Amino acid sequence: MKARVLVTLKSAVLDPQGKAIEGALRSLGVPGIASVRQGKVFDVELDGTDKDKAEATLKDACEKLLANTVIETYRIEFVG
Amino acid sequence: MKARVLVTLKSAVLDPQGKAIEGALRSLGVPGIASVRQGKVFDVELDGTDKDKAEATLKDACEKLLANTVIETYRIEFVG
Amino acid sequence: MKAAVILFPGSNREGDVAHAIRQITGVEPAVVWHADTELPAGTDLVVLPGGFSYGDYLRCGAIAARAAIMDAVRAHAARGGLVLGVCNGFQILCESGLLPGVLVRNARLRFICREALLKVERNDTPFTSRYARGAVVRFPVAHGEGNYAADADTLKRLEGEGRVVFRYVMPDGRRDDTQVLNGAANSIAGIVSEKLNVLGLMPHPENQVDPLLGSTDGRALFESMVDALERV
Amino acid sequence: MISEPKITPELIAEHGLKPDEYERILTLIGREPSFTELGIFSAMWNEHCSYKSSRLHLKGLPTKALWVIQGPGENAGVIDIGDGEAAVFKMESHNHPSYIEPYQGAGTGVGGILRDVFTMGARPIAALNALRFGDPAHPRTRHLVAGVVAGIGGYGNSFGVPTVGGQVGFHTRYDGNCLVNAMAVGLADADKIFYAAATGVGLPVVYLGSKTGRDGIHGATMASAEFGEGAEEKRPTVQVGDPFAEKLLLEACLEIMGAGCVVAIQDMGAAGLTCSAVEMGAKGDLGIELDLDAVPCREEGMSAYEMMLSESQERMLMVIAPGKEEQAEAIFRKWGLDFAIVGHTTDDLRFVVKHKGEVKADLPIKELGDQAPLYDRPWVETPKQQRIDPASLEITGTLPGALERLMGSPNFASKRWIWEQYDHLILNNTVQRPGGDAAVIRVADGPKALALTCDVTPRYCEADPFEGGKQAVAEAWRNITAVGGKPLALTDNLNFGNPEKPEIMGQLVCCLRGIGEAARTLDFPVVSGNVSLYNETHGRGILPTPTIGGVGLLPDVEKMATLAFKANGETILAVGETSGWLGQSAFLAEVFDREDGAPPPVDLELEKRNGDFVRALIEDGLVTAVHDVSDGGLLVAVAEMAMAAGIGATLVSPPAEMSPFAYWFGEDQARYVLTVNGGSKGAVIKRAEAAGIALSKLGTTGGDKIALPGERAIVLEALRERNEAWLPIYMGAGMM
Ligand SMILES: Nc1ncnc2c1ncn2[C@@H]1O[C@H](COP(=O)(O)OP(=O)(O)O)[C@@H](O)[C@H]1O
Ligand SMILES: [Mg+2]
Repeated sequence: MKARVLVTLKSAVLDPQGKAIEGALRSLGVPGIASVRQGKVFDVELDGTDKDKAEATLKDACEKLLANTVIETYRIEFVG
Repeated sequence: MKARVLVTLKSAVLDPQGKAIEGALRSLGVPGIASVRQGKVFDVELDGTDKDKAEATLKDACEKLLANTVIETYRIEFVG
Repeated sequence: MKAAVILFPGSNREGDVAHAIRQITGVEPAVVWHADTELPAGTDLVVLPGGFSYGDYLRCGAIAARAAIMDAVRAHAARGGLVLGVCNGFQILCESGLLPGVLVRNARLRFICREALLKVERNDTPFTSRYARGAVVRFPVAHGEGNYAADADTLKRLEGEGRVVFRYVMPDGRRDDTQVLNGAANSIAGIVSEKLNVLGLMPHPENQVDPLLGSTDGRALFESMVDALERV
Repeated sequence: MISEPKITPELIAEHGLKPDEYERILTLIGREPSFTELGIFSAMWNEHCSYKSSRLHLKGLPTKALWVIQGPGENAGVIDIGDGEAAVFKMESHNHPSYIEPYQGAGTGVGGILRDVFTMGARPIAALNALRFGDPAHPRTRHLVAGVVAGIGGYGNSFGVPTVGGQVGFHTRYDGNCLVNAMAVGLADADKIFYAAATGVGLPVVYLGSKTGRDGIHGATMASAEFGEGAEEKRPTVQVGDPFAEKLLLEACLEIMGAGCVVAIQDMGAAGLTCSAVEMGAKGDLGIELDLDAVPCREEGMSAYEMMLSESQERMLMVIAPGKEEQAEAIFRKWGLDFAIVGHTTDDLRFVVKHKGEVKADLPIKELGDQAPLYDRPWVETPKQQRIDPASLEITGTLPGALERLMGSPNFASKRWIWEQYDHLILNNTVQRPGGDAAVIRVADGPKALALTCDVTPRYCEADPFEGGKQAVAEAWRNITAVGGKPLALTDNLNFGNPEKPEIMGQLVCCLRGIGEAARTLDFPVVSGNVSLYNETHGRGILPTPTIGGVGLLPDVEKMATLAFKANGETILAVGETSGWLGQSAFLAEVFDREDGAPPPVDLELEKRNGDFVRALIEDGLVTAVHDVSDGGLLVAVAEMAMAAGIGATLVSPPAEMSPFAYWFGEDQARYVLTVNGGSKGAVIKRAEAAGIALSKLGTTGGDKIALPGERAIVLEALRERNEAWLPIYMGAGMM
């Protein structure tokens, strides 16, 4: 089974990367971009086909490792 | 308008971070994870409401900066 | 030798390379701001120094590679002018298309600062003529993303054309692709452009020009460039 | 507009203010404070900013010498190093944030201390860090080590300062409170130092750097609060660092300072805008009026309260010279940084904060600092422990076995895995890299150089705070001496538990007395420092850990000494008396799991005599290698010298009456190990005799083993592998 985990900075947290990218896009003349925030995506392959179980596993993975809940939030999505 | 850009490594490219995460999850006792690949996600706020225009802008942004097409591919998604 | 060191926001080894150039040539290099569009008239050598241009955000060297001055650097390279990119400079050269491939995170995912042993694969380049062919030299590395990667065709082409100039080797001088400190493909530490006038390398020759700081193995690289320019 | 909360006893308590402290506020301003004012008081009067528990005792420290340009009280201390140049340095803790979010916590700790140094007008030339983690077996330790080290490296490497030294220790008493003490050293022209004190009325107060967000609001309060079960919930108070912005801020600040635009400057650290503005005004005997509408904000709808307490990083406050606003702004814009005039200086000694046309705070500026509570907290002295008589110890095992055990233990294992993640070579001046007694950084093109070190032995401080405080200073002084430096001044970082407990307060008071006495006797004044209290979890304090950061000067770097043996056949000598002091020794702790007995006493006069003797030998080129003797004793010192060189040693028998274990592992102070070649041996012995310095022969260098009489030989390569192996294996990284 395939899943996707998105880990992004909490909205109140400074995102230096996003800020730098915004600036770069502006100076490259890409118009109409109001803001950019950068996060991480994990494409995960899981054993088995039980979606609930997979979700529980991924939640565990996020809490333990993938996300730093001090500053980040995460979202789990199932692809296809 | 909000959009999401996903930049991931081409499948032929080695992903040491993904590998390290796989290993770490195993040693943390998170079961049932067959593989992990890490990528980047950009949450972008765009001016205006024209989706086609926004898509063109983002494509431009990806080609010019956000993705290194030597090793990465990108995908543009519209959220909501 | 008239050298120009390009200063990007976040560059931080520009002083080190300027120091090396001054020590060896006696001439202070010009410092050129990233937002400028022209190199000083008569520039022989352009240096893209080490550092964390734009914080290394997004990808190392990605934002700097698109800076205004880079068109002038490209033109200089196209004219056959010398371009040296060290560490972040190498990353910028790859991102700007002046050199093939890309530098990704070290295989062990950690920043690494230590002395590396390098084999000089050829000494018929403007950067290595003062070394003996096959010599093993010691330059420090200081990077988190020095793991050279390229697709199989590119690697084959680079090897076929003999464009790998510096390669990481073991203490006995042997190459061992499984033991490379950063995981680089084919143990690649530095490569040149087709016309041999653009060199990108991860290790820092500029930090090794002063006996007080360990060794002087880096001097010959700068001296080679001086020779090359005198020959012109 | 959102209405502000009412001032209730609960709200006051949430702000960390005690009822009597609140009474003090009422008396001072003669009315109930506004919400914003309460926030301002809580920031100014917490332990972190006001030093209310320690201030009284800090007064006893010696802070003056001919070469001291600026002692404690500014962003960093400043000393004269000759030729019109000054060294600017300070150490600061980021313990609590690093425990909660190791990567960002440690990184912003480095960012904060670098800012302290360049705020004074100095370009940072080196960084150090002293780290203490819990028991390696504790489930959180590995995660903390990985995150803290990556965070320190991540910030310093990107900023572009070499991280050249430090200290790392493990002990179960740090299980719930790791320590991250970061030190930065900068270089400036002695006559171009910048200070916080504002001068001139009606001058613009300018905000520079990154934008303000809701970062770390109440961060300064958190840094003074004891940890309990709820620690995880305090998480959002951690800030994300942006070393890239800091690098730009450095360049922009130095550029506008050079252009003569700056009257006064203060970085925004703990309690950001509040502390920096109050300090500028109070120190300069001026009032400050801020208009928060002009503050560059990253988030929508920030209140006055939030702006005043935000701890967003990479920001500065300045008073700009008349007519220089435009020039200053152009420089900041060039570096892509925010620049905003957010207020002006006044002559009424009031601190006035306006937002959206309303006065949110109007307070007496000097009293905010001067009238902060000052506590003479009750304290008791730590009971003295008995001296351990080595003869009373039942020692089993062999000397080689004990040495191998020690060298492979967490506290003695090589810290290479850590310092290889720090760029320690950038700036082209690192003459002595990590791994020696002190880092040596060449100043400009030489021949001058600075020697830098961080030291403390918490076990000693716990057993006897006074002797432990002395020892920390003496060891820093000795490490500088061992490379040939003249120790000039120190910075301290006092990490302790809850000062409201008399035993803990006693540790603080007595450590400070010890530090003061040593600093006075060794002519090694204190020019800056930082206090971190309430390092407790579940009511248990950390080991008292007063980290000392020392700075010394080498007039000629070519004469620097290093600890590696240089050649075969040289004579190994010990300077100083060896009595075999095993109380609180690493030998007892690591090999016998015993942490008891009185720690070694520090004879400061002897320390000075022996050190001056060694320094003179180095200066006159009479010695080939030098290493100070600290924990682990003579045998560890010899082993470190041998391993660094790959040259072995044949050692002599200890005096007949002494236990070989006590002789080789005892931790008597004021000692050094050195090597001399045939040409200088006689001269060194003669000098020692003339000066009345104890000098004894330990053995001869040579071979690839350490040979002790009657013991199996210790193969150097195997010992080195053991020493290098522990940390990478522990961190799960294999042997690379
Ligand atoms: N956190 C650290 N960062 C950089 N260098 C370190 C760190 N910890 C230890 N070192 C280096 O390792 C060497 C050995 O440290 P230590 O045993 O504490 O020395 P000493 O006993 O002389 O004080 C020193 O050169 C020190 O600077
Ligand atoms: Mg030492």
